Amino acid sequence: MPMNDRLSLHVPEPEVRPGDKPDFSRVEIPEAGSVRRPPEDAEAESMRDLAYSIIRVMNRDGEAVGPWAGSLSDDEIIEGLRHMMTLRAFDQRMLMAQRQGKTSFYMQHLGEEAISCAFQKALKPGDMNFPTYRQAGLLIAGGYPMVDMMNQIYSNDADPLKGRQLPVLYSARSHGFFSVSGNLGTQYIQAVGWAMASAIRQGTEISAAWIGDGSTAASDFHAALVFASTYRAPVILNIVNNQWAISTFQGIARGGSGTFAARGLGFGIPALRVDGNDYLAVHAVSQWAANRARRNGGPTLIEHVTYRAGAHSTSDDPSAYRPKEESNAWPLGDPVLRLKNHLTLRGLWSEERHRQAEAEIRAEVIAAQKEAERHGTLHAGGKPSARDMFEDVYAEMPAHLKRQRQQAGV
Amino acid sequence: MPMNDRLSLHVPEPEVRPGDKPDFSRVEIPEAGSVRRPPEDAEAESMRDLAYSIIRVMNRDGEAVGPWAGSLSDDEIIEGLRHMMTLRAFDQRMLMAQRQGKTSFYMQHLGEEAISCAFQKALKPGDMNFPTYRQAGLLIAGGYPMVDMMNQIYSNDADPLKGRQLPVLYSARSHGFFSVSGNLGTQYIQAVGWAMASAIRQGTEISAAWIGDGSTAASDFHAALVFASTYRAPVILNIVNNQWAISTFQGIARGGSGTFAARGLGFGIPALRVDGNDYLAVHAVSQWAANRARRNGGPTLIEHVTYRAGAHSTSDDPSAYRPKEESNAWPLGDPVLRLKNHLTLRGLWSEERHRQAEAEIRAEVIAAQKEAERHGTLHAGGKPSARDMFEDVYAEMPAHLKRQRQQAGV
Amino acid sequence: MPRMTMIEAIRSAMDVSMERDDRVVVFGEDVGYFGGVFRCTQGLQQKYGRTRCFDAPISESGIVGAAIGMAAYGLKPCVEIQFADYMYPAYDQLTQEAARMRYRSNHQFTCPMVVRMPTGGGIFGGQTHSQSPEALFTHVCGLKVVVPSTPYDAKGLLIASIEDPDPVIFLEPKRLYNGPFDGHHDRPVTPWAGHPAADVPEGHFVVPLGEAATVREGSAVTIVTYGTMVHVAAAAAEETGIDAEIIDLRTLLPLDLEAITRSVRKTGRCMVLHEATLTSGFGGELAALVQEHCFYNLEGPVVRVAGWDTPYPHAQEWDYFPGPARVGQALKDMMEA
Amino acid sequence: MPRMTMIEAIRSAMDVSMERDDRVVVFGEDVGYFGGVFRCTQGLQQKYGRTRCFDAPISESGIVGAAIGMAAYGLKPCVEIQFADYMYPAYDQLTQEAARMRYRSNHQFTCPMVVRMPTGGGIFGGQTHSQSPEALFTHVCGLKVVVPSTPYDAKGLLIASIEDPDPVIFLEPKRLYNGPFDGHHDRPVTPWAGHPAADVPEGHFVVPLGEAATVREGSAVTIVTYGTMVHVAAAAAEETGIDAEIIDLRTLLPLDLEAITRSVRKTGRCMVLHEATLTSGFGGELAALVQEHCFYNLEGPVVRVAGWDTPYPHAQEWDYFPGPARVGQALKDMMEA
Ligand SMILES: Cc1ncc(C[n+]2csc(CCOP(=O)(O)OP(=O)(O)O)c2C)c(N)n1
Ligand SMILES: Cc1ncc(C[n+]2csc(CCOP(=O)(O)OP(=O)(O)O)c2C)c(N)n1
Ligand SMILES: [Mg+2]
Ligand SMILES: [Mg+2]
Repeated sequence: MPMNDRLSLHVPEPEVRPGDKPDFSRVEIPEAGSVRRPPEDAEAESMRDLAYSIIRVMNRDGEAVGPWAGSLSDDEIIEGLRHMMTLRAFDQRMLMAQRQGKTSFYMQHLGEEAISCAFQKALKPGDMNFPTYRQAGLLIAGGYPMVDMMNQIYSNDADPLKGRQLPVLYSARSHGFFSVSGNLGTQYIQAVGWAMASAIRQGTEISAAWIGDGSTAASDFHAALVFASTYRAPVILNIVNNQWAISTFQGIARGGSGTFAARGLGFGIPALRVDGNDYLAVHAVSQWAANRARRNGGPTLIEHVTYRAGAHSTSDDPSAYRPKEESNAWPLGDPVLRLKNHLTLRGLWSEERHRQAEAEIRAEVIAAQKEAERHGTLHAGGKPSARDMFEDVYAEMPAHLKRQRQQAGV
Repeated sequence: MPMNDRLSLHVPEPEVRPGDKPDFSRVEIPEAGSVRRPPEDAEAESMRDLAYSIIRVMNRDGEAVGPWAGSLSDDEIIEGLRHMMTLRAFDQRMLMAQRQGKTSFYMQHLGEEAISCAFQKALKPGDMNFPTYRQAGLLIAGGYPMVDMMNQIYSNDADPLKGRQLPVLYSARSHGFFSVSGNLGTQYIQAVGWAMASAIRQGTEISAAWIGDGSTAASDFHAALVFASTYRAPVILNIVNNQWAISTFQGIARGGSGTFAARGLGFGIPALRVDGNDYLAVHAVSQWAANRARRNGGPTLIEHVTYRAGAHSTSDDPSAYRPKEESNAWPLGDPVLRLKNHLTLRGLWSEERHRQAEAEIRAEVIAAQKEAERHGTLHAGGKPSARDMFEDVYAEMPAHLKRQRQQAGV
Repeated sequence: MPRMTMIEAIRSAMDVSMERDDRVVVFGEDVGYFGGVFRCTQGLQQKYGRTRCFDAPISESGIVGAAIGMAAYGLKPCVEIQFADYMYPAYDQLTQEAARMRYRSNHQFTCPMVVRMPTGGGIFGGQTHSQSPEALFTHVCGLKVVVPSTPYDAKGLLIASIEDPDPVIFLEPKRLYNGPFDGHHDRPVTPWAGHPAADVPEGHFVVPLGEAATVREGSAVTIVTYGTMVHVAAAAAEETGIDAEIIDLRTLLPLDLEAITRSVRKTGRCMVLHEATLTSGFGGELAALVQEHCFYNLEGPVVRVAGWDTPYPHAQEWDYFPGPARVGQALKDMMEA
Repeated sequence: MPRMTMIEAIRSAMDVSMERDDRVVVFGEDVGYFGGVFRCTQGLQQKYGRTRCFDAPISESGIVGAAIGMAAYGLKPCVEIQFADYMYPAYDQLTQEAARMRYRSNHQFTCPMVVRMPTGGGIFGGQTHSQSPEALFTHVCGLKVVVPSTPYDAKGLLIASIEDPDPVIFLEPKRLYNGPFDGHHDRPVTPWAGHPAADVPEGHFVVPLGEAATVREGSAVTIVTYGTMVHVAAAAAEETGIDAEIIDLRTLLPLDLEAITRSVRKTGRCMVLHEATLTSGFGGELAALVQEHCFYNLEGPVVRVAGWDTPYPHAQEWDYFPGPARVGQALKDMMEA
């Protein structure tokens, strides 16, 4: 603490900027398998340390080790790898489609595939995610048809949302995927409300809230923690810390707290930090939290530690604010490669099978894309009608909207 | 944790309701003098325990003990007692005035006098409080004329706020007292902004934010903690936990966290809990935080543990939601009595002097009241003009307001 | 038929709704054990239990945000904001989330909920207990906006709102809670007891949303108004002897334009009256619509009478409030023009 | 004179202001090192240092709340909300705090600050990157509301706003950032370069708040509008050959009523045009005022053309946007009526 008699403003800055050498030396990474696994019904107070550590399952060699290992069967792990590969392939095609002018906007998941793909496998039918724009893995792993995702992205005449929403702001009630909001943070408290409703009705369904590191600063993050803590709502409060909020590094939202998970401590909510690039760890921790919630143990906060390897969106160019090589330097590696290595080490996978799977997935994605494009793209082919624009503002169209629709001549 | 397969909603309830016997057995109260005093520049991480304890100076016998004792001279302590007595007398007169119809509304401090009175003595000229409606002790202890407070309460023709504000929503820039808002929570972040401004300008002034236990649930509480943590603003973040928010007990806002102070932990902000009915403890802790802020050590969160012994406001009757005797059962006692005992024990005060002081103070308050009433009360005598209603909406009155003022014929 | 104050009518509406439909839940600040600072929810927790009626933390965005999640689940939350002046922290959830849920999800998710809030001045509440923010909701498509002026309407409209499939902002003129206040603040308080609209059926009934009421027939001028101002308008008509037709909108969005235009075509004159601040108030919309639809019937411009463009002051409350004198004068001016 | 886009003009206004007055500070999401998602603050951190231009957490209420505290201290914050669609969490701070600080403290504390936010559609931003919430501010006394339509005005108005003693909401039509868009979305983009109002002085100058500009003289009808719609109105006038007088309000609150009534008295017809949702939009206020002040000059009702009462859709953006065809048709209808 400086001993000036004049005050000065502290404005946090990332260690490096474009031109500098990437530096993640400040990121403390515990050995895989080294973090304890408390019982699912342990008191929140007994596990405050977990908010300052990182739960990891796969070690450098690709072995699954420690108390959090073993939450999935071999087949499930292979399926998990395919989901992540599918999400990555999907992203690539859609990025390209956006560059080709087939849609206005896209947001990718590069480097973060494990989180939403693994998490979804901890949920059951009837549970509800309240996702942000960067959790399409919930849909992919949940078996939602890719072609419907693409129809939404293209705003074409088969778009399940009738062209009303920005690309990637999906909604899929049937698949436990709440309508994504363009406004950050708002859905965190809605997820808590949904979980409260389930508890009020003595139901069995739980919910999952999603938010980015940057958006934890939003007001509704606080509302969610207050309500979840007070009413012990059966909700999993996920924070995806991918180190960046557009051009703003996580230090601006995190401030002086060591971690985002620490935010839970002030509410008596168990707060676990997990290696978000470790599919097995994400699943194990999510399962722990889901079990706890289902047993009426209330909320759990999970900070998924990862890195946004791509641009924020197709409107963004990260080379303007961070070193290009930073993503390669990220010490937690690539989620797809790591799970591939794990399976290969265990003789369940191989280079050969991987290439084959890649080809199959590519073909699937391309087939879906072809089908979607038959329904049109943003500027060509079929599109939702102007009539659709006037529907669903209310359950029943009021007189003034009918008048306007008539004026619009549709 | 129950093991139902059905969820259920947890709705916290106070231990007792009207008709029940008061029960504060859950309130853990450490011995006076038992809580350590970290150096003013210690790391926040090194004092997390202080968020779960209560710093106390005066013991049962009235002795000042332990590492937090000794922050004030004898004269200052006597002055402190007089401030609290003044505030209490002021409250009594104004409650009566409200009952007599001389104003519309009043809010008292009964049982909480130590907090604002002692805190103010840790500030310097130029510092700025962002108070709620229950910190008039900041004005009393800061030497603001009582008659001006009364003029505000009466909305009379000498009201410094021209009748525009609800009674007790004072504003006194000259005395480091920011305009009180009727909207809860909003000023917490404003105080942080003010402190940031001081740091930006490399000033020396610090600010103090104030909020009630119930209002910590408000969104702007979060904004304040985020900004204070990120920019290390020279601000003292006070939470006055008086156990109640109108009819709602503190468990609804606090939820599963052990204490309100714990909220600071997730932000890396030092969080101290203090016996809010102990004038000496409040002063010592406030001084510690002020010194830290002045040395560019950033924010401190202080939870003042107290009890709202009176009604929420003149519109409220607490016997509808809590046992009448609860306030007598409050284990931290009465702040005035406790400081009186301390001084008496030390031979600095006596029953005699106390009665005399009471009489003097009563006379002062009554004199001020007489003077104020010469300027009018809400429904009688002088009042601010309807012209005043149109002023100060903007620095310069725009045409449409001039037109309206003319229409109003004033 | 029992006689009810507006508070009792509102309480009865929630009671009836909770009884009939166990998806209806009620929460908000101080609404649980205590029954609300205006006592509108008194007894509901005792009757329906703590999970159907409970206290909420002081977080308006939390209250509304949680209600949205509950509505999406399938409940029908009816929440209270303690004063309309405190709805602003929830404004994001109300306008960006609740209002657009049906639309943006192509009706996969909907938001059948009611947000009740006391509105208006006249109780010396100053600038933070007196506001009338209806125009901030009428500009938001996807919301419905309701303002009752009598116990009967309050109950029937509130039940209709709770049963509505879309989010409803239910503004309760707090100065009408205990009596039909006509703006004569210096006269003794009139209780509801003697008023015909205090005859309120015990059980279930609805006053449909979107239908205005003609509360006074007249031929000289149409006064379009709602809430407390309905009673002020009636007093002004009585006192000036000007034969005004008074339309109580009851629902502002969607609006019963038909009822307004029918009357203005008849009278040829129109005053729009509300307590909220004039500029960009809902009166602007009303005046714009009236001149658009009845231009060739109008004998003079539509006149707006409203609160001044200042915050609602404490001491000068009755200078601010558009009472019967101001309304009466404006009526006379209109007839002379 | 340098030629500037609207982005460059806005940046230059902040640069000039920061240079002249070291109490001016700039912050918001992504505005520091990166210079803002629309690049309006590019280079300011590099030039004035990190304590005068910095990144803020994603908390709009925090940004505005902190700015209020800073303004009370004596600074002049000029903050950015990334999109107007995201101002709602700050709506409480803006309307209940900033707007009333001078009033409630009897000018002990004031709030000289500017809140900039990109507004309007036309970039396929969907319902959360396209909104025009000006009416939610024009209803709030104590605020000023500014909407520029050219680089010249943007710079002069922004400097005036920063120098103003009261809080100013500065709405930047994002579709005008890079060119004078007239609504013909299917034609090639026109850059600012060729436009006379892209001639913007390098240094200090102001366009005073509260003064409208007559951007096209005409005799047949008055079009009262602002922002992007100024250019759409001009296109519609050109294309229909109807001799419209176009008033660019520039400041909505306080309003230059004089400029409007002068023109309407001359032309006898008035169209009010904005991109925001029709019902309870600022057009309602404008229409109400025009009929009130010019009733006996009007040959027909004031006509409002505006966005429909639906959220701003993604795919149907151009069905929603009140483009030159819709405006032109309305003009023709008015002339025939
Ligand atoms: C209320 C609100 N403010 C600002 C934005 C603009 N915005 C969109 S994404 C984004 C960054 C979010 O960062 P983070 O929460 O870390 O999520 P990530 O994109 O990294 O997944 C911002 C500021 C918004 N959508 N909503
Ligand atoms: C935003 C907002 N919501 C609700 C209210 C109404 N209200 C006034 S005081 C109060 C209780 C506050 O309790 P607490 O914060 O504990 O402070 P205390 O009164 O105990 O000092 C409430 C709910 C308000 N003024 N502002
Ligand atoms: Mg992020
Ligand atoms: Mg309290």
